[in-house]
Amino acid sequence: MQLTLEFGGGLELLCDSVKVHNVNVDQGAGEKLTMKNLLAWVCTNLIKERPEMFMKEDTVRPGVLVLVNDCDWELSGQLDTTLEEKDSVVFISTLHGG
Amino acid sequence: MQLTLEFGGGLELLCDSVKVHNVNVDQGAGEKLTMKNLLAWVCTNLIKERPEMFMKEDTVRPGVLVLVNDCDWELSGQLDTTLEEKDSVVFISTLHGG
Amino acid sequence: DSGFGHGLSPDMIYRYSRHLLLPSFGVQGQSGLLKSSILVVGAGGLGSPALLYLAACGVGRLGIVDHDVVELNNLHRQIIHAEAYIGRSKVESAAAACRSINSSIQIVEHKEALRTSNALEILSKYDIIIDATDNAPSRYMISDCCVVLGKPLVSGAALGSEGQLTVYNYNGGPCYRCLFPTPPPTTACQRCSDSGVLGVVPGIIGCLQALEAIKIASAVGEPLSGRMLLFDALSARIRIVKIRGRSLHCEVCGESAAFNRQLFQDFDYEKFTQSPLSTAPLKLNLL
Amino acid sequence: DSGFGHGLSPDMIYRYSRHLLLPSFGVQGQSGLLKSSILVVGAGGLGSPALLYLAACGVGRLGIVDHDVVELNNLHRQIIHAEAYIGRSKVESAAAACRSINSSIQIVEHKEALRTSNALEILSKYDIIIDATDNAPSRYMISDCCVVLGKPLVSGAALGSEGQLTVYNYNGGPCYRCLFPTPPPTTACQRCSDSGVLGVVPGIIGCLQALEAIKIASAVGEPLSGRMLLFDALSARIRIVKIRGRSLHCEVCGESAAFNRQLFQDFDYEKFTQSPLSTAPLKLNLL
Ligand SMILES: [Zn+2]
Ligand SMILES: [Zn+2]
Repeated sequence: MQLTLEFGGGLELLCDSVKVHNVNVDQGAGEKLTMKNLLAWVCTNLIKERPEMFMKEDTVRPGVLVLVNDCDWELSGQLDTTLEEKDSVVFISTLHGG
Repeated sequence: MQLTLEFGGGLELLCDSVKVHNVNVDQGAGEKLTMKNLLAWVCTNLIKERPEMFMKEDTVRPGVLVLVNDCDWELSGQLDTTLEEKDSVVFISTLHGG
Repeated sequence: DSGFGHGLSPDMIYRYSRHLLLPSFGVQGQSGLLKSSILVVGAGGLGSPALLYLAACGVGRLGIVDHDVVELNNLHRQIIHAEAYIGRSKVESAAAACRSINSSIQIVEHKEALRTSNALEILSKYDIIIDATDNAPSRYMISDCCVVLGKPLVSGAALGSEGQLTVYNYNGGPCYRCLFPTPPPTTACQRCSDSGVLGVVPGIIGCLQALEAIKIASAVGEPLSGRMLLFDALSARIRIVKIRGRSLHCEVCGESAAFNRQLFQDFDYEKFTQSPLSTAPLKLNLL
Repeated sequence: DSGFGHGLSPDMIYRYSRHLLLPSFGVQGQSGLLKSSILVVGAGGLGSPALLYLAACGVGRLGIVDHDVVELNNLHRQIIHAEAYIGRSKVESAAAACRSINSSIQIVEHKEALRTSNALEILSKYDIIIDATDNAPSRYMISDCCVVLGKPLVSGAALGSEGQLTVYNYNGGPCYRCLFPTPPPTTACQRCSDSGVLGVVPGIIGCLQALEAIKIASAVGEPLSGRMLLFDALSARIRIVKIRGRSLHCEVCGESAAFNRQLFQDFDYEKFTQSPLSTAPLKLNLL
């Protein structure tokens, strides 16, 4: 499944400072890809350092907003959100500076 | 065919000051809807005053940018651009103020 | 002639004529601004342009809170402060700049750090609050205080080459804690003084904060509530995304929340976020 | 120590430390800025924030062109001008403000209207041009001059509650005439003085112009060439759209274009657009 993943607010530093990743994520035949599956895939394939800055227990750490097709994942079921071909997923750390 | 049409840069004044129009444009069965057809439809159905501020001869007047799915229509064939279900079309007048 | 019964003097009509000419804003929008009061917390990178535009556009009463002094390394982005003010209070400096561009509005100087002990009193005097601070505990404190007082909060942030903007606690929308119930780890809370910031990025976000406050004060347009603007300066990309609404379970604004003035005053925001509300000026070890 | 061989003095290292700390900008980006020269045409609504941020961030030489004087009805949006400068030259006023926030850069005052007779000479002295003017003939003239001289042009515009931004003539990208070969009818060319403008809108666009110029000068990030930013303040919506590339048939920058310095100097932009390059201050008939 083709997805566009994007990291911002400093999270890109965990993936070689690359913000936009066009990826192909395999799922089992007939199986749905959920955000829970995607997080595991991201941890294995994209996060190169300090995974604790991305995950805490089985979800993203506090202070990270997750957007599926420009929409807060709280509105689509968080970890249970089902992804479709060409979806865009953004992981962004909230900023405090000024 | 469901389309989202948007007018900006002052062109909304020609359509009762409404910027975003969610419209349903009928085309003949099996026929394609082109930008040429859409312009005619817009002139008949949305432009309420001063049509010369929108059209000149068979196309938009100089100074109007046309964007089909956030992309300049020069890149998709101008009047010959074919529209598809749920496309977004923006008509925007260039601004000179500062 | 006092301007269509809207209390605009001839001088005001002339000064604000480009707002009055604008059909979507007009005399009504300008009157709303002139009657409103807005507090900007932080006279730094975000506060500089926000304050200048709010003063210029005719907000009736404009408050500035900050405890800091102007330093040379602020000036690359904090455009409200002139070199002549280095070493002096940021509030005095910002207030002088605002008065120099609009002597007809009221500017209120709060030369102190915002704390739980003074926040309720200071914020209660204003209609709209702008969070232009630079640290996590201040952001929780200001949002909680806005919930307790029922004030809309225009929140901006900038770091590196990115910026973020939204409106909290407006018209049934979410508060800061609805989005971020648990504070991030302190290692994720960098400040501009630690990590650097492209100076014009807080400039853009601060201008957008002024715009959102103007829209709320004048009751014109749709404020950025329930939505968040994400700005990436280097790639020139801007997203406006839909965020969650008010959370029923929010500990501060939720349905069964017991949060009130007393709990606010007793809350330890530094302990909660494990970071200080303000830091001593950083000694730069770059060299 | 003169800063890693990049010619940064200790004062500069301190002043620009938040830029130097930023990995994506750093000493190299700052050196680029310090060595660059940028001309801002128009010290009005767009020019005000653009000039302040360009001065603050350390552009080596900053030029300002304008022939106008400061008026009270400018001040709701032209935040670079203080009340004390009403009746005086906008260029003098803007230059004084820029110097007060950064005395270490060079500010050049061009107190004259930009015309075909002086444009080549003035623009040729700068690396990057910012169009912060308010009328159609100036926009054609500045773009054509940039093509003749091979200079990138950061173009912004604002009217009512909307703004637009793009970079022309950069790295093989389109010029203004590639997009707009035929001038619009004069009835479609409203100015802020006629139609009004929400003051903070040119503020936001002017900041974004400074950002684009900074990116080009420092060779950091992707400038907004071949793309255009469309901003709608009241609905808080921003689009960044893809626009056409350089047109082979463009009369000024196209493959077989014969446009040159002489043709530029002889071109009548007022006749071409049927509107004047500058207007006498409008006598307001609002009342
Ligand atoms: Zn809440
Ligand atoms: Zn061209």
